[in-house]
Amino acid sequence: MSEFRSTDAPLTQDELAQVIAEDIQPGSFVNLGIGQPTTVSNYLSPEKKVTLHTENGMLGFGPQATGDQIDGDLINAGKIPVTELPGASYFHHADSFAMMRGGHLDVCVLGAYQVSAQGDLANWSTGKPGAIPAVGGAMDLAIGAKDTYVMMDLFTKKGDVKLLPECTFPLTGVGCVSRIYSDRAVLLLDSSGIVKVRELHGITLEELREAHPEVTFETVGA
Amino acid sequence: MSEFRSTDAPLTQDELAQVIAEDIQPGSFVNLGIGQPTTVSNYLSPEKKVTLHTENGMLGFGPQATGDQIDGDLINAGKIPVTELPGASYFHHADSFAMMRGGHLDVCVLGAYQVSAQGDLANWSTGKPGAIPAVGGAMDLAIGAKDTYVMMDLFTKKGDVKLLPECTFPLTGVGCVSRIYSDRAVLLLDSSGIVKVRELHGITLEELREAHPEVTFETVGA
Amino acid sequence: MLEFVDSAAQAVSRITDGATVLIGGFGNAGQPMELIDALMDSGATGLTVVNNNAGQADAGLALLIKERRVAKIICSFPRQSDSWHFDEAYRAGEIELELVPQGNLAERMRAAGAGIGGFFSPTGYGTQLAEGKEVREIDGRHYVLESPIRGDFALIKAYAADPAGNLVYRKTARNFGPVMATAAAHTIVQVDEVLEESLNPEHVVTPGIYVDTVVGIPTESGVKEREERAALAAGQPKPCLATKTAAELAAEK
Amino acid sequence: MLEFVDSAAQAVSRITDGATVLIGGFGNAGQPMELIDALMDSGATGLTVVNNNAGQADAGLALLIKERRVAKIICSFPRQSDSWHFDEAYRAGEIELELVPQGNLAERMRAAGAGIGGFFSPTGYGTQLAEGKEVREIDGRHYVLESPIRGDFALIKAYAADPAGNLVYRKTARNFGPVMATAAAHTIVQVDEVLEESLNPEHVVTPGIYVDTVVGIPTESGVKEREERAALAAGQPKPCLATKTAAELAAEK
Repeated sequence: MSEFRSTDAPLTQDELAQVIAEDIQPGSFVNLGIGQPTTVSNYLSPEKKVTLHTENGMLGFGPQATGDQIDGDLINAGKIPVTELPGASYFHHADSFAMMRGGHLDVCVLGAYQVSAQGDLANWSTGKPGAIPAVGGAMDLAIGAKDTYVMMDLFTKKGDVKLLPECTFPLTGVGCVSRIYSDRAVLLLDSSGIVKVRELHGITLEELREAHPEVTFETVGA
Repeated sequence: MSEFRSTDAPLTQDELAQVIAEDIQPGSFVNLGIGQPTTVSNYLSPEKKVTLHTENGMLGFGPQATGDQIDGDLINAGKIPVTELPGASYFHHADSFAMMRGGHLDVCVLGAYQVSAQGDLANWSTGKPGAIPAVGGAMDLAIGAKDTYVMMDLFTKKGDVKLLPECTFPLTGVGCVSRIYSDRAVLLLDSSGIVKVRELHGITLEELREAHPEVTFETVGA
Repeated sequence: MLEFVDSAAQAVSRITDGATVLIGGFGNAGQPMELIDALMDSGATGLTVVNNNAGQADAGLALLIKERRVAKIICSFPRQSDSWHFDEAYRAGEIELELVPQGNLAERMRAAGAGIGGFFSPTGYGTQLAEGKEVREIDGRHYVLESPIRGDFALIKAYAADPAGNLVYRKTARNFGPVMATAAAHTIVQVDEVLEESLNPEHVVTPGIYVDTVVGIPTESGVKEREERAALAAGQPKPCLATKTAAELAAEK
Repeated sequence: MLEFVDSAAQAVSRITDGATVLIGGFGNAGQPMELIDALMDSGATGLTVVNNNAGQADAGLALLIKERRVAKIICSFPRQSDSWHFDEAYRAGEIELELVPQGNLAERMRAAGAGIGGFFSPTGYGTQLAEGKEVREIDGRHYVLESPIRGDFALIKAYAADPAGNLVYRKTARNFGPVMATAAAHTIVQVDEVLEESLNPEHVVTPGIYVDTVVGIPTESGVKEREERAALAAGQPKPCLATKTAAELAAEK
């Protein structure tokens, strides 16, 4: 675990993806959630030999397919045509989710609506009355990997906090998130509920505490 | 279900195997237990397209291998080298027993120490004190197939009955046997405990009843 | 007993009103579109459908829902940008929805096929989707008791079937097919290729014991497969093979 | 992280006293004999071993038991005509035995690998082997609650491994290998062929994610495989292919 560090400006989405990619260990098996987490793959150097898993039944897929590469039978969990890398393998849905549920993936990177200080995750439903529910593989992904990282903005567009003492949206998983990678802070979570601050970008520790008065923060190494 | 019939002489082992083979429907998937049940395959005509399952992970094996056919990686549950037939498939142990437990096999033919009138089976242990227990796949086989047939002599070599109101040996499975094919009688069992007599060979109904005073028999169609 | 039929209509002809039908596919990959269309034409109604989604746009399962032929759907992700027929039926209270996390959906069908009466899954513990279900702590982890999902029929798409009914699939179109084949009393398969020769027994994904009805229907999968084989025969790499990782492509930009 | 090592001794060097070791094989097929011999030489003791049997004759697992290096064995069929070392240790009360029906043994390891906390199995209900276990009636059928079996290590034999650690097996030597690979924290595999090229992704049986250590060790399996490939290349049938069914052979006699 590295030392606490801080910079003056928030991370861009690309910088954030790069920070996550650097934290992924060589030889890891990783599932990148649909949307922003997918961009992490842009920074996983081939030398690291990281293998990507997609829950619809494949290990070792490559970048999005283009032109003649496009094959309707080869898609990722976001239903986007992808490519095959050497060393890939195909398997069925029960085997694929057994792989996740059994703790064989090293890291899963997911988006979030809210995360609690104890690592509860809310990312599948805002609980809006009348909304049609849809969960997909979110709950399986949340609890499956050895480490679940959340990639998100620290605040909503309206400026509301997304890190809370308790989630107010319906939960996806309990105590499953071990790290939050956000534009303004990289935070380490555990069951103690005390949030370890590893990085701050364009926000001070005081400002972080002020924005989250009900959450206890400590810097890494403190 | 055919009419009740009787003959004067007990069936030989080969005749018994033939009776069972004739009762197996075309296109069936069948597991033949180690030992005597294996001989049923000698009477399954190729036109019937019966596929044999072995619990160590194969559908569609052929006769015992001889000469150059012998391959140490191709054995049946009795650890005997066998051959491959066109249309065969290999799968792992969990998939193989899922296939059995899930009720996908049509018929399983097993030997027995004892069978109860309700179809309880005892075929893995005589319960002798100090004996080393060993069960293998017996309990999985007993309860897995759509129909479990027992192939045995009606009496022990000492002349004791093997069909009982309750088994005295440790059970392999509860209420799992639907038919007993024996040298002297073909019997149909169900949860009622009333044993339907389909065939008698070298024994009369009166003699059968006399030998099994605690079991209720009715002839088929009666 | 295994049968090979000539048309999708024949293949689905046994499906009666009120049946539970497992339908394969994830996105378009592995969707047995021609079988679903035939089910539509068959008139069967009051169905319970198990699928990952609840139909998209104006095709396949979406049309079955539009025509109110589906009384209940068990799925993980019904709401999509183009799931308007489901959305309308759901809002009108004219379709019952059982929402199941995707992995539990697959495992519950696997349990049905494998003769498992129920299993403790960690997925969904502490969430709305576990409400009312039995929970248990085992070795310090929390689990929810999940029950098998059985089908009267499965409609799946594989790539090829051999004379014994053994199946192979193509890439991620494999998805729910092998599991659904084990979980249904009668499995109906559409394949691009009906083979005269046996498959290599080492390569069989779904053994013929799980297959009841096979119909050959050419689709885009066959076109892609032939392109791939032609490339390989010419000593070229598979068309779908990436030559660079995402990082290498990003670095070039 | 995946490693390829040069000897069986290196492959098993991480195994420490008291470890739970899942050992593949059914009969001699799929038995990782060279890895077991190396485990013997390593001196590791106080082991819990999971295997279908409890060793045969004077080789492999039987020798580990003879030397009292196995504190506990979990298996389905310990008693065989040549299981004298187990028999002696068991009668002397020097080895603990957990007897498990073969299908439950496989499924309990599958559960461990699949993150299932427990499952209701119909196998063994109403028998001695279910005594003391939770039972439940579900939809009119009786089940016994079974728990996962995890390994610290798995020792298995596959046929070939590619650079990503993907495995294929050979015929019925597949047996417990794929399940044990998923159930162990560290999976050690001996293969006849260490490939330089990737396996066809459609044919992979055990994906590399389940594989930690690979060692290439030529065995009789490789001899048989090369004979088979030579026959096929010459346009002949596989040597193991039956030309007649048992009934046809019996009729000839």
